[in-house]
Amino acid sequence: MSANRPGSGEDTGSVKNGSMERNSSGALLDIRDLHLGFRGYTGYTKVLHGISLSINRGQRVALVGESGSGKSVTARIVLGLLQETRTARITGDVEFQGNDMSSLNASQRRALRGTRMSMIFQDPTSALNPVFTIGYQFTEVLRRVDEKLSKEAAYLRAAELLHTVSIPDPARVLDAYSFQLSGGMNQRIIIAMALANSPSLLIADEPGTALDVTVQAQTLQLMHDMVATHNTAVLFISHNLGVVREFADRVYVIYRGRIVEEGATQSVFESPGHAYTRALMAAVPRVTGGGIPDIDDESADFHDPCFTHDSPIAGTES
Amino acid sequence: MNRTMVILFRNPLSLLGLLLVTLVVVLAVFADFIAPFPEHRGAVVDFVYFNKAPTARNIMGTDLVGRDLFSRIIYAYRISLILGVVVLAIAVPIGVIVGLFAGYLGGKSEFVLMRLTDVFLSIPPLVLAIAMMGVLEPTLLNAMLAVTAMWWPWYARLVYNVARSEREEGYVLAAEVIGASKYHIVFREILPNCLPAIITKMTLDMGFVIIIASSLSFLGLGVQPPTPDLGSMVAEGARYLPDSWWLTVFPGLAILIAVFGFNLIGDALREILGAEQ
Amino acid sequence: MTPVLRLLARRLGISLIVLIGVSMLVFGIARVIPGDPARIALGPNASTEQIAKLRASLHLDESIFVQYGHFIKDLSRGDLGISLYTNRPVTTDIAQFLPATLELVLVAGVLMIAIGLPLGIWSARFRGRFADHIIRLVSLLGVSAPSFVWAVILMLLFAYYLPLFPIAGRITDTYTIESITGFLLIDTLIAGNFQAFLNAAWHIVLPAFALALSGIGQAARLTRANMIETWDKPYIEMAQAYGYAPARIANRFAFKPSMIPSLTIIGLDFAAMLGNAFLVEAVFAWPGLSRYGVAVILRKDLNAIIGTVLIISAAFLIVNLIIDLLIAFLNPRIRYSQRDVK
Amino acid sequence: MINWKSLIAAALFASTGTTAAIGETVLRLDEVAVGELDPAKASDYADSILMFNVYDTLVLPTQGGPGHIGHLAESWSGEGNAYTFKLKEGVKFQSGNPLTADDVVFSLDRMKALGAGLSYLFGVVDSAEAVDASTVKFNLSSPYAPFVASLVRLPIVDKNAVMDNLADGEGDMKDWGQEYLSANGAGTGAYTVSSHNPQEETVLAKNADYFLGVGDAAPDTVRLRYGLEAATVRTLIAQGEHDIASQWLPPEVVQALAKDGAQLFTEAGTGAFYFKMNTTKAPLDDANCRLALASAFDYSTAVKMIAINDEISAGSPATGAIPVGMYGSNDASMVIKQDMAKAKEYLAACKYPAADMNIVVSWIAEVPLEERFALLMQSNFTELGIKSEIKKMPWALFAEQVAKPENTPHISQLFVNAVTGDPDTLLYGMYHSSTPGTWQSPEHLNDAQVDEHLEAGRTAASPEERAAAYGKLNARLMEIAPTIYGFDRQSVFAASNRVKAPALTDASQAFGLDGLGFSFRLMEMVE
Repeated sequence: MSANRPGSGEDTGSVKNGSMERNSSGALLDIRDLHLGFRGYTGYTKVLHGISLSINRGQRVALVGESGSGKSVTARIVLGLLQETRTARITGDVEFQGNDMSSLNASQRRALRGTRMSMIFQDPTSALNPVFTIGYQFTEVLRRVDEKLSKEAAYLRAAELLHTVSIPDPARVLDAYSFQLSGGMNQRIIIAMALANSPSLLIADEPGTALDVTVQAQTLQLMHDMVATHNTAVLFISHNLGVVREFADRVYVIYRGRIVEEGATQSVFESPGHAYTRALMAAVPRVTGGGIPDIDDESADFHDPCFTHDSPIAGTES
Repeated sequence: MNRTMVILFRNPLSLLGLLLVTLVVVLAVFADFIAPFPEHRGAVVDFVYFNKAPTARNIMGTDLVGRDLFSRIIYAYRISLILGVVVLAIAVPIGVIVGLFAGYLGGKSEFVLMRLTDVFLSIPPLVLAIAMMGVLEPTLLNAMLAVTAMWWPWYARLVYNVARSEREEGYVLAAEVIGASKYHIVFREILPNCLPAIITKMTLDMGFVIIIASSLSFLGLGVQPPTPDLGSMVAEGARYLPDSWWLTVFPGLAILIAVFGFNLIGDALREILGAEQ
Repeated sequence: MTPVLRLLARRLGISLIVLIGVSMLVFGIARVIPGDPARIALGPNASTEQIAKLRASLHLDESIFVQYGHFIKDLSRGDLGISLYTNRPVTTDIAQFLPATLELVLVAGVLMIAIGLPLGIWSARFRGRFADHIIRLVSLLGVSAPSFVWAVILMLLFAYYLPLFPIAGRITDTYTIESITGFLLIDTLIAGNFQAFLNAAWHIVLPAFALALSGIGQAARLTRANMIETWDKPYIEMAQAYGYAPARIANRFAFKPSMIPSLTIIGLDFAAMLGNAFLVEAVFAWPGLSRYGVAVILRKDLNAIIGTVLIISAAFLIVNLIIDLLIAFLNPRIRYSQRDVK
Repeated sequence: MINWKSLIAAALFASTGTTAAIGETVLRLDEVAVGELDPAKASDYADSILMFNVYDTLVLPTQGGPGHIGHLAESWSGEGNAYTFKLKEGVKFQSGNPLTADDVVFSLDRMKALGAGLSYLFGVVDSAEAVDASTVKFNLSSPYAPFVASLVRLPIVDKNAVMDNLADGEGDMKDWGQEYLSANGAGTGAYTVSSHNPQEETVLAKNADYFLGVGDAAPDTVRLRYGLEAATVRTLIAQGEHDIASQWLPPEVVQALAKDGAQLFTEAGTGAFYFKMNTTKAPLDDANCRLALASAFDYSTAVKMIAINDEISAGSPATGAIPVGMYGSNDASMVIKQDMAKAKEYLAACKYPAADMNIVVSWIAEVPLEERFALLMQSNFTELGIKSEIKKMPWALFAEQVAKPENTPHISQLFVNAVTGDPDTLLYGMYHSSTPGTWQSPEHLNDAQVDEHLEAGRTAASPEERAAAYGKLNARLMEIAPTIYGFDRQSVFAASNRVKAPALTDASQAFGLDGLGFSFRLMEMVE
């Protein structure tokens, strides 16, 4: 199968076929033909039109797209959060560690979260509860796996984990509240928390976008190292191709609820097949060499992907 | 505004609110045509039909001097609405001006104005009104005055909080930079941003004013007979429980219906205007 | 905890200023009462000399500023003067009536929190579902009627038609309970008379509910609104992503941050009950300060009016102070903030 | 459905089981707040009940007839300017102190010094002196026929007990024991004060050492509660938790209670319900206008409004200024009636045009029934083409405002009774020109003929002369109509069937003095 299939509206079917053909037996997470829609006052809105995606153990996979393309909802379906929203209609298969998520009930899905899979959010400071200490929140996370863990033991373990993310004074940090700490510090805490229970899958939704650029770079580097030591697979969600290039092994490009391109990071970046991918890449200053490039916050929305393409890509159906 | 109306009409609860308020307003405005016994709003005695339970002639029964309770409740609505409108029409501008200046100007005037507001807010609202009515002659006008006195500080506080945060906002700073006058900034820049909150609060307060005013007259400190007033009707009727239940139950329900209506609308407005911000 | 101490000091200072303001306000109000309080006090048959004497002893002939000075001087000695209505020191009257009112208000406050908050949490958790609609409707109804209407309705239903509860008083008068705290619910327990305790509790049910209903509604609405606002915060999604049980997320991770903005208003509602007690006490013949307050206002009993309003305002300020401290306790941002703690 | 209700009720009531000693009887009644315990300040009904039970007086009215009998006094003699009383032997105060003439002197001095309550009754008494330990002499400044009658309002106070408990005050007598007596009893009465809260409740207990003895059936404990709502009283009586309601219960509530089987107590005839017109204020300074209003008033409806049932009513039709049965009153058949034709005639003769009038009709906030009279009056006046407005006034404010003619409303509604049972105490205070501006005299009447008849009534020696004087007074008061004489008042009390009160049910045992029927020692508990 070719990684760089030229994308077009009619081609989405073949993308799907391509995923279907792939042998999924070794995959940690396997998503096939995922559809999502919302019932609302104004009718039914389709958001995902058959997404297929696969992550192997320890693999770092990026899902790239502009905001509103459906990447965040995909992440939430994987976590099993959207399934609890009554207005959402989800069809298709999501298989995690060989279990079909749709065959699990809400509490079984919940049991996976925080233990076998965890998530990192965009803004570390607001993702931490402002009225509980870091220590409280951290020990709660540790107790997700071992309910009988004593307070002292949990505390020590938390301090230990904070140490591994290069936090120099874990005791002080554990007693602090998120608003007393810097964004970078909070991001480290979040990374430590997310990996505390050695999950097999980590979903990182635009991690650190709210942070200072250099801090973001540092924490991404940290995350990179940490998942390597824990052998944790990552679903990395971003609109920033520069970051993706540094981080991911494999890239899926999502546009308006469809995967328009997929492949190894290297090959996608070298020869982007789909017009949308090219447009995305044009929006990012190209970098060469090590280090994380500057972030350009400018959205890809400014560049109509159809600009270089004659047949319009099907938009959101209503 | 159109969108607001659409949402108001679509939600069954706010629709109910609109319905109730419309009912109350129509009853009050057209009382002369709707009331079966319009003259019963005043001093009329009819000892043929006194203290009677509801019948076809008097659907809510008659009071102790034979007046039709339904007619009196309708006229009482009129008094309540007038009182509510007048109180808000006086209290809101006062509170808004105090709050705007305290919030925007800061400094000494902020300290003085807000401590003054605090003083008023430190007396439980009803207690202040009761104390004032104790001093004043119990008339409709004085009841309005007493309720107004306890009402403006809430608006001062509300607007003050908004104004204080707006003071730091970009558009206000920009206006200052281009040399706009203080009055321009306060009334043209800051005030419009407080408006949704004020309007929502006013709708909800219409109900609360009715509650407070009826509480005053319940204690005998409000509007005086023979002028019909819901609070004094409940108080008067409460003496004759449980035998003459209609004397209290209907005026009590009348208060509930009117206030509930205003609250439903206020709630809906809060959601809509709050969401727009 | 220094910021908390600083907060406390600041709030105390403000409360004191406010209390002085309140005293000036009520003093002013009380002095413009039409009619001669001395004549009212002495009754219809008093002679001119007697009235002149009383006027002199009340300093009624001096300027209002001098009068206020006398008032503050007496007040600092804990002397609020003699009630012209009961012929007893106002402080004695207040000491006698205040506990009954506080007991009623406190029980109503407990009901408000014990019922209102869970309703609000539930409503938020099941947002948009049937339970939510019902709770919203009921809590809106609760705030849509003055407490005297609820008092009358509750009395009619549960004391007349279903005679389950007594219609008046604090305790059946066959019990003689020594007054230690003035709170019957406590005094009966101190006396070790559990029957009397049950009896007192049985008497307080209807008045407390009548007083609490609008507070319950208000607390439920407020809790719901703030919970829903909190619900959209990233840290709640994070808690969900970590797989905590929904009930735990609601009751712990969402509840505590939601409570902080709610508390101020709940505190105000609680304090408003001090005023609404006027209405409920009248219906249930509850021998509290509010009934006394109405009586003295109707009789233009200056000292008693000033004393009553001052005491209620002081109670109001204390409640707000406690609420502020509670917020500081719940909200680490205030506890650890280095600057403006307002 | 009934079952679960009664189950819950039973469960709840079980927890309230009475802890009172078995066999102890409790009488519960109510009055309007406040109960003034200091006997020198007693003036209204609640105060009188307290006074007559905690204290005793030298004389009491004869039950069921005219005249007075000795009570603390063994005998008395005198007329004109001096009276001498011989005290009974062996009477002891509740403190154990013996009653002496000094106590009587002290009681009068205290009454006059405080100048509160009904002390004005003793304005003509210059002094009292103790002739010996058991003899006391009163010196009057002028002859005063109703003097003996007025002594029913001179409760005798325990001098030693008071002197031991003086609180801060100016002069030798400091506060005259006001603080002490406002919370404690110091009398010889049949009941002692167990606790007293002027707003809430006074608890009285039987005095086993009472000098006349107290019957076993008389209540052991009396709980006089203040300020209960009518609806509360109504339910408490129905539920068997209250015994005697105050007379201020609205007639509908008394009716409802009577229908449920409550008995009715009555106390008749020393007072009347008056609509008093301010004779100094236009247009009521013109007698024709007053007569017009008086003729327009619908007397028969007013009486109907206060009827409890066919037999018992809170009043009977008025025949004139003086209630039927008193000196100078008209015969019960000469009922005053509404006469619109005459009213119009009078109105035409009045110097003010009807169109310009706006009559302010006040009513006392504490007596809700008055509002209905005000409404009745308003509708009667409207029929006559006169505009009027209704003004509710709390009692205290009313008493203060009537001090000045210009502040006094056009029409004030008052229930006035003869506090000693003698017409002098009813009429002198209301109509004599020397006593304007008290709560009794919002007419501010100044009429030489009226003054003359009033003086004659109080100084005349024989009952016949007095009757003649009051007869003339009655005629004159009808002619100039300072007052609309509403109805002759009778107090009606709804009561449970657990109590018997002969003085309130049997005319031959009635005292003819307000409040005295509530001598608890004469009541019997049936249980």
